[in-house]
Amino acid sequence: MKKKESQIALTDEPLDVGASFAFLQTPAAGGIALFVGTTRRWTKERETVRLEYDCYRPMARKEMERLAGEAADRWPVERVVLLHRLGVVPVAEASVVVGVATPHRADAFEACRFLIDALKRQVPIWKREVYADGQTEWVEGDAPPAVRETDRV
Amino acid sequence: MKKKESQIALTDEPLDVGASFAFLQTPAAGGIALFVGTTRRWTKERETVRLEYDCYRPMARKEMERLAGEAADRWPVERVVLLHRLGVVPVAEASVVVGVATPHRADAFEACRFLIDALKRQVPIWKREVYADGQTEWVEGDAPPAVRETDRV
Amino acid sequence: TMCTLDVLLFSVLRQRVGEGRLTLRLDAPVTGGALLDHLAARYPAVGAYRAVIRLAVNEEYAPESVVLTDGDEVALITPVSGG
Amino acid sequence: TMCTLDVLLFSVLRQRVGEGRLTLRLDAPVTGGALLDHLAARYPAVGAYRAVIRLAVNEEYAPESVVLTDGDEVALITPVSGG
Repeated sequence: MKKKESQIALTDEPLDVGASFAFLQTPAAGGIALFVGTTRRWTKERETVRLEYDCYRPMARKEMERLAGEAADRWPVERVVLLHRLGVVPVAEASVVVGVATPHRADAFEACRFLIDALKRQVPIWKREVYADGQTEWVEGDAPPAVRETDRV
Repeated sequence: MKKKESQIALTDEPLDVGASFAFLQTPAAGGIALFVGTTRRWTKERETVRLEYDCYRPMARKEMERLAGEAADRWPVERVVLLHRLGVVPVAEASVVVGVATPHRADAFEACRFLIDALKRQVPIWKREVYADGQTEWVEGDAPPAVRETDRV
Repeated sequence: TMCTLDVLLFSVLRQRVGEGRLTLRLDAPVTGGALLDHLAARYPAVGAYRAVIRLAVNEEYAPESVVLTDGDEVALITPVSGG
Repeated sequence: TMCTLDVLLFSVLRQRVGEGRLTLRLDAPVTGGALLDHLAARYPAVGAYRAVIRLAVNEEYAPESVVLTDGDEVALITPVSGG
């Protein structure tokens, strides 16, 4: 995707969903789908007070660019936003914003769902739960990232 | 749904997506899905300059409440937003905002998709295309609304 | 006995009929379907959309078999296009 | 000949190994898999996660069969949990 059509970033600052929507607005779009991940307080009986995110920044940035490109190859993406907050994210605040603008709504939903699912599988970012009782725990994803064959093999 | 958990409105004013997101934020949510419909300039070769929305307001409001309730019955909805702008909506501006907050992301996507699809089929709102050449055209939905049997039959 | 009905029109029907509200007095009992037949005979636009019009009685969708009551508000709903 | 590798650790591996970066000198040629075996023998945490660790070489995922080159930056990626 061209730079002016995508906004991809890792940041230590709070995420601004209104600003992301404004970036996605374009006369070419009829549907804009957004997904925002937020820090949830309760997981079963356990109370979380904040999440802390670790990241392999230069690679995460490249993988996010690659995923945005893949979405643009598969769907008629007019604009895309892919933002992840790092460091401490308190309860109810946003850690990730994925937004896609397409001419029709079905494509916006599909591309947005693809991007958040792929981000959660592929992008080298890790969260740590900090619980109300003071304990902490690194969260491990459900499956390892997919590794494509490379010409270095 | 309880009033404090849902924001449902028909309005002649521009819609504020950032404010909708703020309403959806809650410690109980881990995923927030938003869909925003915007006025697209081009449909095939035809240039639209604005849309104009007509509405059977009291009934539309009731149907929107009913759909929000149905979503809350089917998915673990913590917060829901259902807003439709009426009257003139210029190119690139938002006509509809659907937002759902749930503990996990799959439910947020599904409930959000259900709500926009059902709104577009059931809620008595109609759009008119106003084209660059001055012509206008009322848009007709793909299928009539579904009519449930009532006890008045 | 007679029954007075408020009929509401929107969108293309309002435009083509030239009115957003019609007040009708019909012989009771009258069903939704009979009301539509009556309107289709008088207004070509209603006739043209007859097959895809759905009825709302007092702000709720109702089948054509609904028996209308004096004072009912009946909206003629062509396929909607919000969003 | 020897090859110098920069190994990056994150998340639970960084915490348990106590370092975010290790510099290793190994006999060339060395594959990604051989590097993981070497680290697993030295660091119990790497051994514990061996089966689910994936490699990134110079900021791109690579299979364990990758042949490493002097100066490569190799990251050990446990299942990610962003979002």
